[in-house]
Order: sequence, then structure tokens, then C-alpha cells
Amino acid sequence: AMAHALELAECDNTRLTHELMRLQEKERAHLARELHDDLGQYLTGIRAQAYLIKASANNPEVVAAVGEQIAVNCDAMHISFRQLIRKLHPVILEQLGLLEAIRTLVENWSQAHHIKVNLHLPEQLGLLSDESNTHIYRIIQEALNNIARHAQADRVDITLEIEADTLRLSVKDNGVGTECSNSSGLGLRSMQERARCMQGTLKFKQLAEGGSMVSMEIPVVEEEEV
Amino acid sequence: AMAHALELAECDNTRLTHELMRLQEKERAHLARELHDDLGQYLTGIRAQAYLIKASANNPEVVAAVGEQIAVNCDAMHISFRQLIRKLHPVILEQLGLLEAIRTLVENWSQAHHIKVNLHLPEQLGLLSDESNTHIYRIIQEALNNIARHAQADRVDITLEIEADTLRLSVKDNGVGTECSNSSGLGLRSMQERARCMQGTLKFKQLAEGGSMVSMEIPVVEEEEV
Amino acid sequence: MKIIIADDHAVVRQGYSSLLSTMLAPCDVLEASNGDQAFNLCQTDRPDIVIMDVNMQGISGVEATRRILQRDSNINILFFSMYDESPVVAQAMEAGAKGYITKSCTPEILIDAVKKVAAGQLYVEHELAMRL
Ligand SMILES: Nc1ncnc2c1ncn2[C@@H]1O[C@H](COP(=O)(O)OP(=O)(O)OP(=O)(O)O)[C@@H](O)[C@H]1O
Ligand SMILES: Nc1ncnc2c1ncn2[C@@H]1O[C@H](COP(=O)(O)OP(=O)(O)OP(=O)(O)O)[C@@H](O)[C@H]1O
Ligand SMILES: [K+]
Ligand SMILES: [Mg+2]
Ligand SMILES: [Mg+2]
Ligand SMILES: [Mg+2]
Repeated sequence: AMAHALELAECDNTRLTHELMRLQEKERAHLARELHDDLGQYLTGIRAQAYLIKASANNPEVVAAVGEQIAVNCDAMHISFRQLIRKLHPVILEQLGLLEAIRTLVENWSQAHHIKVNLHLPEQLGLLSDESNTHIYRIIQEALNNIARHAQADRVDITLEIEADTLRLSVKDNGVGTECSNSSGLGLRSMQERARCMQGTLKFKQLAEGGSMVSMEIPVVEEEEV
Repeated sequence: AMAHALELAECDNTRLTHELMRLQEKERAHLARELHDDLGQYLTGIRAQAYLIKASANNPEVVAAVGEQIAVNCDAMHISFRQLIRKLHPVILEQLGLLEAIRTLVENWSQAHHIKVNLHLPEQLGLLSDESNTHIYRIIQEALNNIARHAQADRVDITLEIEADTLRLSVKDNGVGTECSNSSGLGLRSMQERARCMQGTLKFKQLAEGGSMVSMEIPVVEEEEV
Repeated sequence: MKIIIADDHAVVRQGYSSLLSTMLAPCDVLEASNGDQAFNLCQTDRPDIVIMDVNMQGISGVEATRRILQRDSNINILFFSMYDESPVVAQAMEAGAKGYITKSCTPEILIDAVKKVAAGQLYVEHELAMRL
């Protein structure tokens, strides 16, 4: 039985590892193609327009028209850029900290999916490592992804609180719930691994009143603000 | 003993999984920052210049000067772009297939490091999946990285061959070798996982004549060309 | 001069059609957003030169080149691509193109290449030619 368990554990972890590697390569390839086939092409076009302007400096009409095209192309490219960056990594995490990053994430998600979110955040967080910040952010992001994809909910409650030396997060929806407790997906599995990275635990439960809940507890060391 | 082995296996795999997740987040954050801080700033600059040009359409001197600045910024941005794409993913893999992608990789590496490479490739490869192509490419890339970083070699032999239903790859250097058989790095470990993803095995050996060798065997299904 | 620009990105076509029609005036620039369109335009509007992207939806620029030249081996084709890897350059030239430059080139170089290739000469970007 133990030998079997050993085999299973290895096998399960191998699957997870391979799946992670596969997804990472997919993400890289997608990004590279987006940069290569789209953003790089904007740049090529804008460059031609800049040369045309130089060559037509004495012709105000051409200058104004092509200047306008460059501006329009830059705007379009800027939007693609922002989307790419936003998908990739919450840059505001470093800039504004976890709480603001969560607020922005939730606001954008709520608007995109027309689902109301009640967000309860503490006034302040103790100092968490950059890694923990990213983990917590990604966990909320994946929980919201799952709700959008599977829950058919119209209301979500997110609570983050710190009590003594424990940080608690819950993401609760009022959707249809699920019977499949043993996920074949990677989402719940990586959320769990992320919690473990922070020496914590994460559970996915079905609620008696309907809907599902992701809840996590991680230990935090209280630190004095410098 | 078995219980201990189970714990070790779980622990080891957990470490690998967490390490992979950590590295992926690091890569994402790095990329996002590069896009945001470097490329995004060029774009902002170009946009401002485009507005300036529209506003100064009647002033040929300003137009010519600013047009020139836009062109210069576009050129610089284009170079950053190409570098980013190249680091990210061998776009050429999809365009030209594995053999040509390997030739290009090896040629660039050899030039950059002034190390001679003897490359032996088969005339043709049977059909491999996109995933296998990427794995094999990444394995050669990491083997070459390791040689550049650790081997102090001045000559490398790379052989890829298909015989019956086995694909064999070896990357051999004439460098200083190593005593550390149990790597703390992630490179060898991921090469091994990549081989396992393809139902194969990968070994890292020290050579009697000096230097090291990475060798891999994976099963392939012979397919008729359509 | 009659030019066909085949590229799947609208901004590239926009940028270069206005640049070329101004710089090479009098000049007619037709746009194709994929290889099939480029092939069809070559039949209906025999161009002096086709500026061809590698990477497009549907058939690639290399395949489009083969088909175009099979119909009329005298058409001048200049590749203009993001790819600077020698195997891509080799494929394009083997397919019968008369020139290859990358999108890292300045527009001045493109204009120069267009003039030469339209006149039937060969033009491969210096750096690429060195590596071939
Ligand atoms: N909020 C939710 N409401 C209803 N069902 C859910 C919810 N969250 C998860 N599930 C169920 O749990 C399963 C596992 O979720 P998980 O995130 O692991 O995988 P996934 O979303 O299917 O795929 P992915 O790997 O892309 O995340 C889902 O397929 C879904 O059936
Ligand atoms: N070709 C080589 N010649 C000599 N030593 C090597 C060679 N390849 C690997 N090694 C040794 O094996 C060790 C493990 O390699 P590995 O690629 O796993 O890790 P790394 O290169 O140190 O770090 P990274 O995780 O960035 O790859 C290296 O630290 C080095 O000591
Ligand atoms: K291209
Ligand atoms: Mg999911
Ligand atoms: Mg290494
Ligand atoms: Mg294209």
C-alpha cells in the first residue's frame, strides 16, 4: 500500500510538474507571437510614417495627416501593450502594494463580467514578501476566473483579514456549485500549491446555501512598520 | 524506510513544483517590467512626438527634427523588441521546424561564445508534436547554456539521430567536467523532466577523456510523410 | 511603377503604401492582406514588384512566391519580414525571390531595395548576405 502511495504521489506530482511546464511554454509562445505578429508590425508601420514625415516636412497637409495616423497607431499599440502587460503580471503590485492591486483586479473583473463583488479588505497589511503578495493576488485571480467560468453566480464576497498571526482569505460565490471535488484542472491545484509555498492551507468547499467558497489561512509574522 | 521515501519523494517534488512556480512568476514579472518600463516608455515618447508634429505642421524645421526623433525611437524600440522575442520563444520553430531551428540556435550560440560546434543532424525527422519540438529545442539550449557557464570548453559535439523507433540526442563538451553529480540547479532537473514528458530518459555523464555529456533517448513513432 | 504590398498587418500596409507612393511617385501601390490575394492581384494587375511578408494568415509568403512565379517567372519579389534567420532567407531566395530585407531595416533601405528589385536586380540586406 505504501509502495502504491509512493508511486501515486510521484505520478501525481510528475503530472503537475509537466502540466506547469507545458503551460509555461504555451504562455511564452503566445507572448512571443503577439509581440512578433502584432506589436512589432505596428512599429514597422509607424517607422515608415516617420520617414514619410521627414521627407514631406515642407508639405503641412501631409505632415498633419500622417502625424495623426502615427498618433492613432500609437494609441492602438498602447492599448495592446497594456492588455499584454496586465495579463502577464500586475505591475501595480510593486507600485501600489497588494491591497490596491486587489481593488483594481476586482473592479476590472466585476465590470467585465457584470457580477457584483463585496470586497472586505483590512486598513493595512503587515509587510508580506513580494512572493507572498504575488501568490495571494494570483489566488484571488484564479478564484475569480473559476467563478466566471463555472459558477453562474451573480454575487461574490471576498474577505481578507489579519488576526493575531494569521492571514485569512475567503472568496465566496452564490453560484451553482459543483460536485466534482477531485479536479482535473490545474487552477485549484496551483492555488493549493501557492498556499503551501506560504506554509498555509487552502480549501475549496461547497456551501449549504448554494455556491462555493475558496478559503485560505497562512501564518504571518507581525512586523512593526519602519 | 518506505514511509521515509514517500516523504522524500513528495518533498522533493513539492520543491521542484514550487521552484518552477517561483521562476515562472519571476519571468512574468521581468517581462512585464521590460514591456512597461522600456518599450512602454518609447511608445509614450513617440506618441508625444506625434502630437507635437501635428501641432507644428507649418514649421518644416520642427517637423523634420521631430520626425527624425520618432524614427530613432522606433529603431531603438525595434531592437529591444527583437531581443525580447528571441529570449522568449524560438518563433522560427513554427516557421521552419526543429532541424532549422536547432541549426540557427547552434550557429548563434557558437558565434556568441567563440566555441566550435560540430552539429550532426539527420536529413529528416519524422513528425514530432509541437510540444516535443519545443522540449528538444529547450534541452539543447539549456545544455549549451550550461557549457557556456560551467564547462570552459572549446569544442562541442551535438548529435541527433533517429534509429528504428528511438530518437537519440547527445551534447558533448571537452571542458573541465564537474564533480557535483547532485545538482542544486534547476537546469538538469528540468531537462530530465522534459525527457520524461516525452516518455524518455536523459542522463548527465562525466567523460573519461574529460568533459561532460548530456544524452537523451526518447521513443518516436515512425510516421509516413503525407 | 506598380507595387503590390502583401502583409497581414494593416498598419504596415498603411505606413508603406503612403511612404512608397510619395517617395516613388508616380507610383501605384496595391495592398494584399494574404498570400492568395497577392497571387490574384499579380494575375489581374501585373506589378513591377511585390513586397512580400513571410508570416501571413493562410499560405506563407514563401508559398505565395512559388505560386506567383509558377504562373509568371518574371515577377520581381522582395521579401520584407521580421525574420532574420538565415534558413528563412534561404527558403525565400530558393523560392525565386530577388531580394530579402528585414523589418529592422530603415525605410531608406527598403526604398533602395524596391528600386533595384523592380529593375530586376538582386538585393539581400548586407548583414543577411554575409551569413548566407
Ligand atoms: N466557483 C466555482 N463554482 C462552480 N464550480 C467550480 C468553481 N470553481 C471550481 N469549480 C469546479 O472545479 C473544477 C476544478 O477547477 P480548476 O480551477 O482546478 O480547473 P478548471 O478551472 O476546470 O481548469 P483550469 O486548469 O484552467 O483552471 C472546475 O472544472 C469546476 O468544475
Ligand atoms: N557542461 C558542463 N560542464 C561542467 N559542469 C557542468 C556542466 N553542466 C552542468 N554542470 C554542473 O552541474 C551543475 C548543475 O547544472 P544545472 O543546469 O542543473 O544548474 P545551474 O546551471 O548551476 O543553474 P540553473 O538552474 O540556472 O541551470 C552546475 O552547477 C555545474 O556545476
Ligand atoms: K513576418
Ligand atoms: Mg480554473
Ligand atoms: Mg544550468
Ligand atoms: Mg505578418
